[in-house]
Amino acid sequence: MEASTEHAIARLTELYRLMARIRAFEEVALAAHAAGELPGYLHPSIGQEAVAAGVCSVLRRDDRITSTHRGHGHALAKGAAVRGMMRELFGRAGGVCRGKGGSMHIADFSVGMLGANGVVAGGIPIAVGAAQGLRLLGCDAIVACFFGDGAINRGPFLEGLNWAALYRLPVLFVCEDNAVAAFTAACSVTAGPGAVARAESCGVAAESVDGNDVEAVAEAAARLVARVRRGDGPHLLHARTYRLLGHTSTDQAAWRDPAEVAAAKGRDPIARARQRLLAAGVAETVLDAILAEARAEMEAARADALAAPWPDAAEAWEDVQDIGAETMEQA
Amino acid sequence: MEASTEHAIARLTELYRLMARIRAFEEVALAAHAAGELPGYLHPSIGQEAVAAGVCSVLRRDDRITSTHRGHGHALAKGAAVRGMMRELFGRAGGVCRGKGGSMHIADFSVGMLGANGVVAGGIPIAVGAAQGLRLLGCDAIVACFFGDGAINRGPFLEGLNWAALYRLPVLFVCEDNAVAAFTAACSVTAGPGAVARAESCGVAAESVDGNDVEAVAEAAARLVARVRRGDGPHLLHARTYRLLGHTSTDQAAWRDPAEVAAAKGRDPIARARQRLLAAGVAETVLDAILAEARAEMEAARADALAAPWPDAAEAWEDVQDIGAETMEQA
Amino acid sequence: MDAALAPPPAAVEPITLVEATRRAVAQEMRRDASVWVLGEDVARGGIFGQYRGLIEEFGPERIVSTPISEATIMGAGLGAALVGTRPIIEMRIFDFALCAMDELVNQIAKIRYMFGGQAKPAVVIRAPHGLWRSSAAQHSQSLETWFAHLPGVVVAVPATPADAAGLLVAAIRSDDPVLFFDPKALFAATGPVPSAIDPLPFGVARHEQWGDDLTLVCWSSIVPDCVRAAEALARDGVGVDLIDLRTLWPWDEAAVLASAARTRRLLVVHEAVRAGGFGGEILARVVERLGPGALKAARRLGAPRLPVPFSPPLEDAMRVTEAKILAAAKSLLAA
Amino acid sequence: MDAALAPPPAAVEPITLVEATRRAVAQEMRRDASVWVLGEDVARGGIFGQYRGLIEEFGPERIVSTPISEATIMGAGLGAALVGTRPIIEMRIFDFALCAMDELVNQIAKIRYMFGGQAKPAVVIRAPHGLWRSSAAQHSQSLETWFAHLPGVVVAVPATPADAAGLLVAAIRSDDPVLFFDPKALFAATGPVPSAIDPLPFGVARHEQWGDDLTLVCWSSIVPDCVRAAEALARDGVGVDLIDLRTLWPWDEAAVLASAARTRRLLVVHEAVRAGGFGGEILARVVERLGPGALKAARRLGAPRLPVPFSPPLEDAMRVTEAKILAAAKSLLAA
Ligand SMILES: Cc1ncc(C[n+]2csc(CCOP(=O)(O)OP(=O)(O)O)c2C)c(N)n1
Ligand SMILES: Cc1ncc(C[n+]2csc(CCOP(=O)(O)OP(=O)(O)O)c2C)c(N)n1
Ligand SMILES: [Mg+2]
Ligand SMILES: [Mg+2]
Repeated sequence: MEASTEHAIARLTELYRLMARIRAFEEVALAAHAAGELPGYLHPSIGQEAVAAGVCSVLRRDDRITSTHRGHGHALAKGAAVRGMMRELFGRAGGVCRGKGGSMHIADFSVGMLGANGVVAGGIPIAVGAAQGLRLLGCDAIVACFFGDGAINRGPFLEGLNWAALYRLPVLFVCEDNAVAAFTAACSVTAGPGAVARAESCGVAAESVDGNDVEAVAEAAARLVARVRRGDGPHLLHARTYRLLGHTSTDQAAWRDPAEVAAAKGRDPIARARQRLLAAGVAETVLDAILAEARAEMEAARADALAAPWPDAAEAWEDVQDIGAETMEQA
Repeated sequence: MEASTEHAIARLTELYRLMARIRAFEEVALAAHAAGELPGYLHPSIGQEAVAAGVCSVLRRDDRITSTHRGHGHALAKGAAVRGMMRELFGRAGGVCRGKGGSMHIADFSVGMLGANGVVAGGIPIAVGAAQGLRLLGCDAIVACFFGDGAINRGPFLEGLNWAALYRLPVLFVCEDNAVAAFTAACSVTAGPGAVARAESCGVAAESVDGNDVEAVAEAAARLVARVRRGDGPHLLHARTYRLLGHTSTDQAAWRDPAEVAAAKGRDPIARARQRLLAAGVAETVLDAILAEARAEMEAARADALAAPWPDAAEAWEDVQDIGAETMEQA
Repeated sequence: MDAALAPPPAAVEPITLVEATRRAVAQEMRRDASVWVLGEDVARGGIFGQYRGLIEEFGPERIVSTPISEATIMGAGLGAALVGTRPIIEMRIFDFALCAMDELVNQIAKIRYMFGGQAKPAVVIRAPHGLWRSSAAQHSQSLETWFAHLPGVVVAVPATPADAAGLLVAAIRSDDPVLFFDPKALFAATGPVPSAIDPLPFGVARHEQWGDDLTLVCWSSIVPDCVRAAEALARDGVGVDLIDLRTLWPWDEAAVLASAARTRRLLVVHEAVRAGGFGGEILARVVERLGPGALKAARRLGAPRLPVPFSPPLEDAMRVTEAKILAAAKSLLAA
Repeated sequence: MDAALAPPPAAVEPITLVEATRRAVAQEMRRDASVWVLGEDVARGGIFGQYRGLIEEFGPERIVSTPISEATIMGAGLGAALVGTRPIIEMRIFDFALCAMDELVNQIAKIRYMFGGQAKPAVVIRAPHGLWRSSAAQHSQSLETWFAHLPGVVVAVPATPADAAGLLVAAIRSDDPVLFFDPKALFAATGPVPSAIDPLPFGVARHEQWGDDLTLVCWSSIVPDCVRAAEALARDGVGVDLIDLRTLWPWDEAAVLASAARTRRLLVVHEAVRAGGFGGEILARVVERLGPGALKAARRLGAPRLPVPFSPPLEDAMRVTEAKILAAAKSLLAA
């Protein structure tokens, strides 16, 4: 076996592991949600793991990302701590955001994950500003900015892309096109040819990729990140994927065309990576072990979160602001 | 002389008159401002008259327009009453907005002029909604939506164009590209190829025109309006023009390149129309009379405004809302 | 009305608040072909079911599912009103209206005035607001006070199915722009609603309960908590004059003044942050009108000045509760 | 400090408020390379000259003229703060910040909290506000109350060159997001400003004048009118305790309570609309803290609930003036 092939297999195996961990994290979290163990609701990204994994696998630790309401995968792929994330979803002490954010506001600044966002397209202006700040500080880190196909119909998409192109900022925009925005087919609310054309019209070079092919995503991202880092200005990667589940943990997505969903399941990014690894001679047992480990890691995180204490009520009064913060006694 | 030529000359003469009236209106208003006769400040459109005149000349009275902070020309071209407008600029009783709006908020709903706007791009969502409302009412009127080159960097531009294309609304977007946004060269804040490409990327058919050639503007607008009216969906007309004066009546625009301004003066839309009319055999005296009449009309309006009473203080409490309006006595 | 002369009440099944608003919209859309709805996912009924089934009856030209373009949802609603239609602008949840504040504040609220009365911005802006099951900081805000402070708009803050339905009908028929704050936490609350929904007047409070010892003023999601607290106080022999304002602008100053003059003790309760909240306006107005000497005690209860946290114990810590209302009432009664 | 020990005051030429803020920005940009400015037309000095000449000294990477993209100006400022810079976000005039309210309210104000303290949104948002020479409804608003009601932000409302400079320096150095409301109408007002500008603490009011008969609380553009009214009252022998709050959040509750307890008469004056304005908060707080019995009279003076009209006589009719302040003070003194 050639070294380069070996390397490619090792790399794909790692991507497989990362995708498996993302999926296991969400499956376990969904089970916990269904069991009433965690408050609120979740936005699962099951079926879209290849985008998060492929893009983040080519980033440096000091690169930054901004994410969406559907951000578990981005956070995990950027290296956020699993237990801290799971505790956050459970609203427990030790959550990465001290229980104040929950699923929709996952962030881990220690690994450059600048936060999920409850507002569609909310991360775009933040991402371009982060890139501008990094340049001002003389740092060659870049920013990857994730958003959905629904976000390209909000004003900040235009503003942010124009801005990034104007100042030639080191941003990789990643449009995660899962064919749907909440409960509405994306094509029914988006006119014109889509994200790539819109980006180019604002001076941002753009290309599309099969977002369910993790190797293709990683390859394209690596190429674009290299350009972005060397100062060629922002680029956009449009990744076509599919959201296999409903909009939130409480949406059974009964309104979706079952044939469409079934077809999409046939393009499952994890299954595809697995097929490729099997074809390349990796043993089924190795791959099964990866799945089992991922599952075990996440079940352990669930058990940890469930056993963790609730945050102290007084903590609600912390992290508001330095000046002019009210105290619990005032309440 | 052929009938069609005669007709073309008559038509261009009318456009010449309209442009002359717009220019005279603004020159007189600027003189009044300099003389301290009117409060606040003005945004003159001198040099851009061909866009307002050309587009509005092909609209029906029941068509609607939305305008910008630089809206005198649009209002006049759509048929707003001169005296009511001038009184509005002066803040006097009988102003078309009762003195409450001033120059930046000129509106005359009786002729379909749905208002100037103090917010850049503020008219875009309003225009698309007006078109949607008209269709719901079964009316075949269309909406022309004016905005500057600076507005294409604000989010509502993207949102409004996508929206209009999606619902195939009867809107003609008119980007008045005067090469400058306030005090900043437009090209220095706009990335990519510009308004036409951005429109097309949102599914809106678009074309450019020499915005200082009033016949070219009218011809293009007529063509696009016909398409818009017959249900072909929104179109965008990108009119390249030039703002000959400063951003406001108090800006001497000393920062502009004098050579650029001089060159632009050579492309003055009124002078160009005049050259063409002279070449077609129209007598200089006829054209001079048009200018003199325009001037006289506007000077009369100025005198009328200056002589008009101020609105009564109590009127400040009117037109707020029907329910829950405070009264002057409460103050 | 003399009870003897009143027609026998129609047997009305209690329905949920969300269903009450759905019926109000349907009734008005049947009555007036210029009424229509625009917002994300409204064709599938809205995310709370406020529009369930309406697409079947009224079609996609009047139940318009839109792109995620809040600025344009808001601004297009205005434009459509300017040509004579009556749009219901659905904001999904209030917090997203913050993506459309130029359109709401600079355009909708001011257009009639700026243009000297030419414009008729007859829009209803529906904005489900407030705390709702660990939705965290960006999906839980109560900023109704902002709009009471904003000239040009009416602010409705109903708390019962009947009030929501009646105020929504009034809002749709009104030529003024109405901010209609659906109380998210009470969407599932039930109550009787007449089958023909009459418009309720704005600015007329509802007396939930009469009493002589304490005036309690409240609105929106917190009303049921206030009712429970008042019932608890009643068991202790304390008579609470419980006023649900129902609309914040205009608000029923006369009812509050009359009550406070009688009880001489005023408590204003709202779910929103206390600092800078509308409770301050009410308290200040009562003091201005009656004079400080007319009162024995007055205070407000609202949320501390914190973003809304996700974790239930944190959310509970900052939430206004029956217990806190009781404690505040008792401290007032002791003064 | 003991006057005898104080260094002799440096001879300071009076400068305008706009120049004072320009010097504050320049001083901080020299001190800290991570401070920068973004906004429309700032490279040419800003539309009021707040940044005049700074492009020459600091270059286009730190004085960044931007597209007309308020949402992104605001949001990019936040993003740049998250990686450790200190942006000054110039909004040109406050009203345009309404195009960026998601970024301000949902993101900047909440990000530190939502992320459990990980984010440091160290931005200054400069928003010249208020009435200014017939600028009409979309260019004249005073909505500072909104932000006092918004958890997560500091609100500065200076009225003098020295206060503007000192608060701006403090704002730039603060890790909190600061809404800095430049008083448009006072940009040309002059006053002494030290050549080395020290940060002023937030939440500490300035006593413009001491007196025992009436507490007058105010801030921002209206302060000079209050000073003139107080001087007129002094000529009638009435001692006004005149307090310029300087910051609205935090606000100097202690100073107001102490003064009101002493004078027993409270007048709060603001240019903003009275209904729902911050005057209500102050009055309510004083009543809650001191008890209604501690006061003889209390009231607020603010604008009527109207959009701002263009025509001077209409604008004058709704504007808070020295005469109206005097009349309000006299009615209070008579109570
Ligand atoms: C500004 C705004 N409007 C509406 C919503 C409600 N919402 C949450 S997710 C979502 C759909 C987003 O679609 P897309 O961007 O394609 O992301 P996806 O959910 O498909 O990952 C909507 C409408 C929101 N969060 N923010
Ligand atoms: C949202 C918003 N931001 C900033 C301004 C201030 N402003 C007024 S006009 C103008 C320039 C507009 O440029 P453009 O759209 O090209 O129109 P032009 O002035 O050239 O006619 C600016 C920045 C505004 N009115 N609205
Ligand atoms: Mg999507
Ligand atoms: Mg321009």
